[in-house]
Amino acid sequence: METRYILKKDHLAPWLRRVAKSHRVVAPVKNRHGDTLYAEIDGLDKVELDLAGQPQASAKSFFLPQQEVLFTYRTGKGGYEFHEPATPAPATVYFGLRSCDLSAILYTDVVFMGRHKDPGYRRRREGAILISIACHQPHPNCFCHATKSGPFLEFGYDLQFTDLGTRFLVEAGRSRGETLISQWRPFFSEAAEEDVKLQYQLALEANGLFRRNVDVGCAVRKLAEGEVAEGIWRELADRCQDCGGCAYLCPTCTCFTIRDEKLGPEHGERLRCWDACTLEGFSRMAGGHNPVAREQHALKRRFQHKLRDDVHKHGRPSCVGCGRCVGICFGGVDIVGFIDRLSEEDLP
Amino acid sequence: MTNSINEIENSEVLLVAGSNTTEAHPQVARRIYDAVDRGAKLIVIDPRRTKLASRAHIHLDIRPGTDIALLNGMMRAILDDNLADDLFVEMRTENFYALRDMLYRLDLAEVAAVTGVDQRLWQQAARLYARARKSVICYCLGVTQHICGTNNVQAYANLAMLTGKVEKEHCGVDPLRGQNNVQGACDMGALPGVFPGYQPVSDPKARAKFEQAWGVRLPAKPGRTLLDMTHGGGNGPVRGMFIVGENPLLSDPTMDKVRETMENLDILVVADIFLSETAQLADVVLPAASFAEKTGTFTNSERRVQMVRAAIPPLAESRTDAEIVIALANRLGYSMHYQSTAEIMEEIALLTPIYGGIYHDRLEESWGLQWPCFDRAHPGTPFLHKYMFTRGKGHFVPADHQRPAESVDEDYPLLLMTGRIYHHYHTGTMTRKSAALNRECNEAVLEINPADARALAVRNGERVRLASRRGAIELKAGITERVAPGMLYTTFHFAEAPINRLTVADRDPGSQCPEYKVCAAKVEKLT
Amino acid sequence: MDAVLSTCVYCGCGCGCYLHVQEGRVVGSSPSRNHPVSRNNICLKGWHLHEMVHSPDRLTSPLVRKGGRLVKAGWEEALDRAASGLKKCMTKHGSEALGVLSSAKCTNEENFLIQKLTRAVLGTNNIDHCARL
Amino acid sequence: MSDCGCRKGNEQAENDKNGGNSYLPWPARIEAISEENSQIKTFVLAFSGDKRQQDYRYLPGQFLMVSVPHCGEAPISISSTPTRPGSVHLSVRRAGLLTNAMHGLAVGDTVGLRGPYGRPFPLETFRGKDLLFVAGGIGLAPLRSVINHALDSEHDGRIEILYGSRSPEDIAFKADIATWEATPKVSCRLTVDVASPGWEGEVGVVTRLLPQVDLDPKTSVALVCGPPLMIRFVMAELSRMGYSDERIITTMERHMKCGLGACGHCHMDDRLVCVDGPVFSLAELRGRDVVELRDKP
Repeated sequence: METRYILKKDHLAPWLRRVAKSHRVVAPVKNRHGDTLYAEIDGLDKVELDLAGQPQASAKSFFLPQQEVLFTYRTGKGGYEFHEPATPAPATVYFGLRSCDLSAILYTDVVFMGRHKDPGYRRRREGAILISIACHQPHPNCFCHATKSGPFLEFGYDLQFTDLGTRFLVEAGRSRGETLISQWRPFFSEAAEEDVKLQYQLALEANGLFRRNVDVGCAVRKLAEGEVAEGIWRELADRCQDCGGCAYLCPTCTCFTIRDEKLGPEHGERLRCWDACTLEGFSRMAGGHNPVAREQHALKRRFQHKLRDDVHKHGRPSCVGCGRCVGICFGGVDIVGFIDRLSEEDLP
Repeated sequence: MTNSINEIENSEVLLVAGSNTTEAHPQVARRIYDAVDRGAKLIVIDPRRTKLASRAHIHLDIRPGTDIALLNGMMRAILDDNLADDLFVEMRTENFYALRDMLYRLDLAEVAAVTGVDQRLWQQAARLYARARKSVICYCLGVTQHICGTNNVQAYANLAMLTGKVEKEHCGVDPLRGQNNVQGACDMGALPGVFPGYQPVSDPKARAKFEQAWGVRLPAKPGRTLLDMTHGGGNGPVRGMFIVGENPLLSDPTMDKVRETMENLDILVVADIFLSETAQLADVVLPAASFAEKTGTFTNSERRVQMVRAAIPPLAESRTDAEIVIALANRLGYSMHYQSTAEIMEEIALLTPIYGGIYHDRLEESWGLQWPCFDRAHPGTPFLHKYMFTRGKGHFVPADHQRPAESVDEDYPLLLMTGRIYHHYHTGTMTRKSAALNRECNEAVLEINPADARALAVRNGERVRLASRRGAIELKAGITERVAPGMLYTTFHFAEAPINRLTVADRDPGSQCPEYKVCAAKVEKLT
Repeated sequence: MDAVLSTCVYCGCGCGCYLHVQEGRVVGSSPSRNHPVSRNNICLKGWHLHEMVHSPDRLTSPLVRKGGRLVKAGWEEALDRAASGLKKCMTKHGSEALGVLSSAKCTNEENFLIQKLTRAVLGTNNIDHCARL
Repeated sequence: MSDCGCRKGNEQAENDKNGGNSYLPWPARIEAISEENSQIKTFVLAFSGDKRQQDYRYLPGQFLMVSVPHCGEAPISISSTPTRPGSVHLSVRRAGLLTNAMHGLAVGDTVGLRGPYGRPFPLETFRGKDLLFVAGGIGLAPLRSVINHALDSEHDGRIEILYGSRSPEDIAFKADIATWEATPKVSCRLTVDVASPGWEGEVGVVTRLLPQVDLDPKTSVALVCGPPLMIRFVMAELSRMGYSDERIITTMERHMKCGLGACGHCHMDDRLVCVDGPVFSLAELRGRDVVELRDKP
């Protein structure tokens, strides 16, 4: 059994302050408008950490930015040359990641550090230490218990914190996490058996607090067997209003586009930006032909990819149950509604 | 809007008129979809089969410009079925009898003929609207951009008052404002007849207040409207212009006339973030900062005044419009000094009763405040007319159907409407600079019904010539059932296909809104 | 990276949008979750709000017409030229011959100043904007 | 990597393995341009530096991501054969921004290239079999690579080429066709949709040529490339003729941004054309939602 530690809440800020001397620290911060966002902390005293609520967006943009410069280029008489900008990827401690968001990073690792080695992603990911916080109060739209990506994690984290009231139970999953503890060992004491029991109790309770009961397995099975009626795809497509929001907000949607931005007659930038497979221009080819019939299939790719193709490829769906897309769809057709609809079909 | 956007999702009946809501006001459409999913009934009045219309329980696909006739028909149905809110009419309105008499004289067969809508359909819609407890009307430029725009609006107000669907939460008449701060620009008195807060320039008391505050004599005569200024031609009344962030060359009707005016001015000063089509004609172009580079407030469609915050300093040598105006004023011999835009807002609050309690520090601590907000203690007003019409009792103004300024004939047999699409905004000066939006849509498309396309032997995607009595442009044809036979639709976002070369300049005498929704046109195949 | 809450400029809905800033450049835009209008989603225009800000087509310096062409100029020159042009026109034709178009894209504070300039400085009520277009 | 940060020559595979930047294009000079028809040009490209050029390896059916200044990147299939080293040919039809800009380039200009990417044609399975090529328009480009590869490597079966064009003026790769026609064991049949004066050949869609082919479906392989609709009709006809799904091979065109299996644009049901394709047998396409197989594309 791995060693478990206790960090008193009083010691959280002092410990983080020390960590921040050698690392950039990113954590969920509640801003003065009341929104919680993952943000770079500069000065722990200036911000309000929010370890209870779910940040409004995942940590995706820290690893796959909404827009990044891949290269600058020059063209003209001197030839056509691409230069890689010097973008620093400082060693970063991500503190207070929700379980769903950490699970999502494990998935994006597969996309960008598997067969294809994405240089930018790798640079940012290799310098990252992931510290998650176990959720005991799921957000109303959450269903990570159904996608097995929370509320408490069993692997994948460097450290996992569990709030035990006056103290955190800290579990080290990887050596990088262990290092952060051993470097400042005096802050940590070994966990007692009742601490571990309490965590177990909290995990059980958390699992009972989900308000949504989402039958992901049913959707996975139906998609695998091609049992989704064409009429459902058509209805989804008809309601989709092209905002791209579901894909942009989704912690595991990684599709991107690459484009050139001309900055002058002889120079420019090659940018990589988020893209969404729900958009018409995503698959449209030069000349106008589109192999995807959008009027019928605007959302088919996205749902199939998450609930069928990734199950086939990686053994599990790539939806992490964070629920952020629930209620944000302009046309009212989020993935949870889709899954619910498939499972309702089976009801008598 | 008299309501808040979020009230819409709790309405029981939604009547959406002349608004392509899913494309032009996505967040309002989001609430409408929500409401319908919860069981609300949706009535759409629109000549086109928009995305929203295709989800409507009742789609009244009237001929463009026949709203009044339809509304009169609906109100008559309400009287016939005894569905009027008699108590409300009695207590809260005036001039009902004039309306009633007009409605009883109405020839229902003629209404059906004029609107092209089946009588049973509009009667059904009227009953639905009148019977629900919470019915809301949303309308947009499809109602106002007609020569009878003011009467159109009044007709919708008549309907709401007749059934008592005002002065209550989830009930009301909501104009959806097109541009991000068009509400604010009006509130701030960027209009020829009123000071900030709609205080008439002709009112000596209002004038005295502003004269005292600004230390100068102020003109009493209302000024010229936009079209008066831009359509003067070579020898118009206006000889010098200062244009801030507008592109009248593309947005105003009868483009060639506007160009003539601009080219013949003694002086044209334009402040903009891009070298717009209008700026290209200027004598002096001043580079302005974008919204991301300045701090201030916008007022949205639901009258919510909220902060815009500078994320970065002004790019390159650009300056905020406020800095530009201040510099100009000082050069013109009027001393103007503000430490911050918050200080400007303090002056607005001082002089504008409906903004009387709006200060930047309050906005910083909230999601904005909805006017009227009279003082610091006032919480703002989520829905208007709560206990009282702002002007006292609601006044019925009966109106008759009025023929559009232009009608089709043998030479110009098709009826052209113009509007917006989802991916672009206004004349495209900003959205056309966005790669993602351009990828989704980078070309004006002329929507044409399959039957008309067949008759003209036009194929989908083919470039065609579109002409009116004033000019012609070339653009791509898109064959779709969204438009009825005999009708055409396109957008005004694209400088390559400047549709306002074609549109009519006839306008509503009250609102001065040009009739962008009706223009006789013809389509020709390019050889 | 900073996230600055602002208001979207692309329609009258008025969504609360965060502008994400990195090294002086706006590199992203995302919705506010608790804002009463945006409620954690914005339309495609909003999600790409940042793309226009750093467009290479942005005007970077004042331009003044010389010999029929618009050429780069300094602020002092441009403002002088603008002010003297307007003044000359006012002297020659009177205040009534001046017209100002404000903008539905400018802030309230700017609109207020523009109408103040028109009324108090130029001495006319000839001010409007494209509210109806 | 050179000091300017540009990838010079073919360190692609090495770089990918060693942590280099897989998105970095390297410069290639346009050595020659031949105008195949009014819409198609073939660009002969060589990397700066003989060594790099010599070491460059690719296989028929693969494609390159091509950068043209200010236009971003687009996938273009290679139309030359690796058996003729010294240059790479890209045959480009005017379609969008990038290809139109490319048509405006001249000899001596530079483009950026990265790749080769994608799964090539299964050349090893062609041994001892007769090859039937069916192409429409620009679809001949990737097949040209296989045809010339087969000729250069002294393919031991017969070769039948069917090629459909819109009009006689639109027939591309005329020089190649002339060579093929003069080669024993190769037969070449052309057809046009619309004849013009002087055309004495076949008129009609390319499927009309299929009955003229006398190859045994049991001992031959059919390779098909062209517009989606053509692919659908030809594949259906080949099936009717007795070609098994494994022996009908096509190559697909999709919008692509990375070529590396990450960007998602080229998805075809559960497959990514850039890494799982672009070459697919009909057996691999069956049962998938593919526009080339759909009844109403």
